[in-house]
Amino acid sequence: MREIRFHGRGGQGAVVASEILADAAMRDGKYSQSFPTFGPERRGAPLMAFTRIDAKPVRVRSQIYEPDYVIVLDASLSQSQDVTNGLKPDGAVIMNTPLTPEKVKEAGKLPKGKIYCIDASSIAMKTIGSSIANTVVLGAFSAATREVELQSLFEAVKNRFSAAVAERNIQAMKEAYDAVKG
Amino acid sequence: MSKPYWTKENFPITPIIRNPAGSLAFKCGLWRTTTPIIDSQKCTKCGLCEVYCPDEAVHKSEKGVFEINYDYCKGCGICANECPPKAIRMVAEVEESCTSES
Amino acid sequence: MTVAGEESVLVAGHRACPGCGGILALKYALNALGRNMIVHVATSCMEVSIMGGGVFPRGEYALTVPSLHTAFETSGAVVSGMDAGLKALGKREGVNLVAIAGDGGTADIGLQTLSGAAERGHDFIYICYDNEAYMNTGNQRSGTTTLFAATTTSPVGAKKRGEQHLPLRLKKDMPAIMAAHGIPYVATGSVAYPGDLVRKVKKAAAIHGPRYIHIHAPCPTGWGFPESKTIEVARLAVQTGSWVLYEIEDGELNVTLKLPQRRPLKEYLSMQKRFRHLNETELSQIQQLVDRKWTELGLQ
Amino acid sequence: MSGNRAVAEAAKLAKVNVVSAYPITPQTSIVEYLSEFVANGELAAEFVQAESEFGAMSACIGASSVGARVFTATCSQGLALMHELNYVAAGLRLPIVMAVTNRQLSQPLGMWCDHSDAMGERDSGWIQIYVESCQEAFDTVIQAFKISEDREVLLPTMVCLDGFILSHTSEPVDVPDSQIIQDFLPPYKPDSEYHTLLDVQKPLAAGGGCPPAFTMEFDYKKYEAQENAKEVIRKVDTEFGDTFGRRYGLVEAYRCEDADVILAGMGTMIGTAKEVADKLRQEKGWPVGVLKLRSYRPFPKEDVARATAGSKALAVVSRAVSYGVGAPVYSDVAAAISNSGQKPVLLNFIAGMGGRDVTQKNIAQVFEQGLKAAQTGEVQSEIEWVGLNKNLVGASP
Repeated sequence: MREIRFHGRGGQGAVVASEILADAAMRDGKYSQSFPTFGPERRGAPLMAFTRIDAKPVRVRSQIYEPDYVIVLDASLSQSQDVTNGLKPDGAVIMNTPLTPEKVKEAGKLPKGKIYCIDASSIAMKTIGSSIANTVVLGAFSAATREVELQSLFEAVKNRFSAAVAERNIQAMKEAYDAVKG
Repeated sequence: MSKPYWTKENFPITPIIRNPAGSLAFKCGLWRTTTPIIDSQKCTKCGLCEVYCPDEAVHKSEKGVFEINYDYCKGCGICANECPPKAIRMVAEVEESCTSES
Repeated sequence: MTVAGEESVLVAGHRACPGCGGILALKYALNALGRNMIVHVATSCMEVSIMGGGVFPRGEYALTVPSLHTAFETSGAVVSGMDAGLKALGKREGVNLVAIAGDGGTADIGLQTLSGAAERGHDFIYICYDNEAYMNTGNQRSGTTTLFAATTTSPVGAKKRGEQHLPLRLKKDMPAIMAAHGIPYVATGSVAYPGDLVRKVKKAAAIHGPRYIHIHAPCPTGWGFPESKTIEVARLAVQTGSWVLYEIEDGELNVTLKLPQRRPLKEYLSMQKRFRHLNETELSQIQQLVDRKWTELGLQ
Repeated sequence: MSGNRAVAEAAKLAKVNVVSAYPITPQTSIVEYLSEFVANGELAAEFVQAESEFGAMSACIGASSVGARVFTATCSQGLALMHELNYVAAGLRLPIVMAVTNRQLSQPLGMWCDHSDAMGERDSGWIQIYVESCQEAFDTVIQAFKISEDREVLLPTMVCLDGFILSHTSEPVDVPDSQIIQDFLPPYKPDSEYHTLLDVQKPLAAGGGCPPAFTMEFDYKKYEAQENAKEVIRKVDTEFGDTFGRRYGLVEAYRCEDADVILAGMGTMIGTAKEVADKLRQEKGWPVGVLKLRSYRPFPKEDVARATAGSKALAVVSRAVSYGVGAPVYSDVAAAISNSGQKPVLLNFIAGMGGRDVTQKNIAQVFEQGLKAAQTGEVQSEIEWVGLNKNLVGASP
């Protein structure tokens, strides 16, 4: 089983991203589950969302304490929060930031795990016309981890949004995917 | 003693009474302690006794006179109080049977 | 002998007390509406009288129409549900939905569900019979108990003078509350004026939406007057100006009984034991409140 | 889709006539979805947003009493506010279906999951079914109408899903074709000769007073209907399984046949417990199993006794407290096996109160204590609060 934790702020689409990832995993022929931090949603406040992906039906209903991957939608969160808390030693972090992994590590906020950086906000602004980078980061996640097929993410996005919005998101995801794949 | 109303056959699963106007079987006139008697000589047939009767116990007969159904009259005396020509008098149950003058 | 006319809704053999004002209110209102009706009766004297525990053992049900009792404070919401249910099933046409409740079930505990039903615009007629206290439980004060009236929970003693609510006012003005909901029809009625009441009920029946009729219904037992005087007391309430007969149709106020002259309030109050402790000051305080109400209504 | 979405989709496909509800976290999105379905014409129903949960249940009773198929949803304070009317709905024998997104009751104020709210209604006469997954939530809402409307039952049903843990979790849900659901669940046909139906053509008085000479008989009839419900739940579940390929039962005994230690519980903790049981069997060879109590009212005494017949220790986990005595699910399980002749050691656990996560570690701890009890034949403490921060409250109570 793979457990993924999203860090974002209210309004940045972390919950939607966790659901799209779960949907895409199903399209890959796997089983999945996604859920938000349980509580009141307030715009701007830090929040988390979670996705579980497995080859067999997901039965566990407890929270995720030791994620395989952490996705950070807003790099500024790592200033105030221990976003890698509980991250498995061989786990990875996918972070939305214009900085390089080296710079991020220098800042000293991410002590463990492999780091993938993607300037998702810029891509989102350019391609989608908004700074909401939730889907963009998923494109990077696909490239970095191979846990989900990019095509399945596209299908999940098409299922979620109107055709025009989906098309722009798919463009952005493709760009992020290529950027990480290098 | 009359036979029980509810039996295993008709007892419902929730308190439902499938008996509209079933109250007609209930002779609430037995509650009465004073009895209205209509003096047909004084009666002007205005019908206010029927209008104001809380117990639906006053009705106009086919002959056009107002009659009291003592099965239902509880003896409140509103009819006597409201009767414009004072054609209704109230008598105590113990003194006079309700059927003696009607 | 005829006991139930073709269109009678309320029939003889009910268990209301002798001289009951509440059952008279029901007799006029329900019989005016005819039998295409579903009724919800809130817990009250009337519920007990027509479908209560004494009625059940021999099925002595005193209506000719379908009726439901659920609880004390539910009337507005239950008729909302009936309205929605009948609409959804395509059975709404031609059926009057009527809610019956006492003053406590309306102005106190049931106000929230009634307000909700009125605000949502459900199609129903609400009949409140007002005997100015909780009579079913033995005469405890309600929101519509008249100022200074003695009840078992607003007794007269060394330190209390009966029902005392501040600032001084006659009683909770339930019809005004309903009118403030902007519903199409609000009316007051009295059991002493059945012609006026029946006309209002029939008018209400021809309108759609929430309709509210508040009927003044004296209680001989609770108010302390002889059973034979129910109509007389009710009439005096109107003739002294203590209870005003009016209707508000689409926001338009129309006083349906204009008095050339009001009789002294004392004539009404002195007939009732609940007011026998009143002194001249208290009497004049009530009189002033009645006068103020008349001014507000644009009468004398 | 989320648990709430699954519930709303099921109500839509059940072609309910009336939905009356009042918003409360975490139930809200159920009524948002349903009002959306009504607004865009997907569901031909009347939606009444009442002025309170009290009004919502009153309106549900009104609608059901004129023959409508009725659905609502609430939880926590809202369910408590309905309390008076829940007894009325059951007493009038109205087949209303309600989703309960289980949430704690104030105080302390909180919006997180435990079963305190529904426990407060367990003796109201409603059927209560606790579900484990979003799929089961969907399937159970469909089943609930068929169970409630069965002539042998005619009682309302609560479909209980853990607040947030299920209501806000998204996972795959198979939504069958509308026509197949309609074949399985035909429109509600109230029988005016048998139960509450207000129809101007057939006047009757319903819900009026009843003196002591008759009241106990009506209570008995309700009790009898709950007993009947066991067989009806089984029958409906079998038919559902034949049609849709999914079956749940009154209880689900997971690896209980050869288990020395059985954990009994309700709701989402069951999924986690199954996972942990598998791990413990594989990694440590512990003979552990899980008993999911799906139908809590009626309580399937016979099924519980049968499923636990070979066990040495039975660890009951309640997500609710019965103050002054222990925990409700424990009491019911203990009563169920009291006359069965079997004598497993009974362990009483309280877990997951007010949103406290029921972790895999917690579950493993329960199994471990169960195993000790099975070996020694003794329990270490009369009641154990799992996951309690003992630093804050001192020693274990």
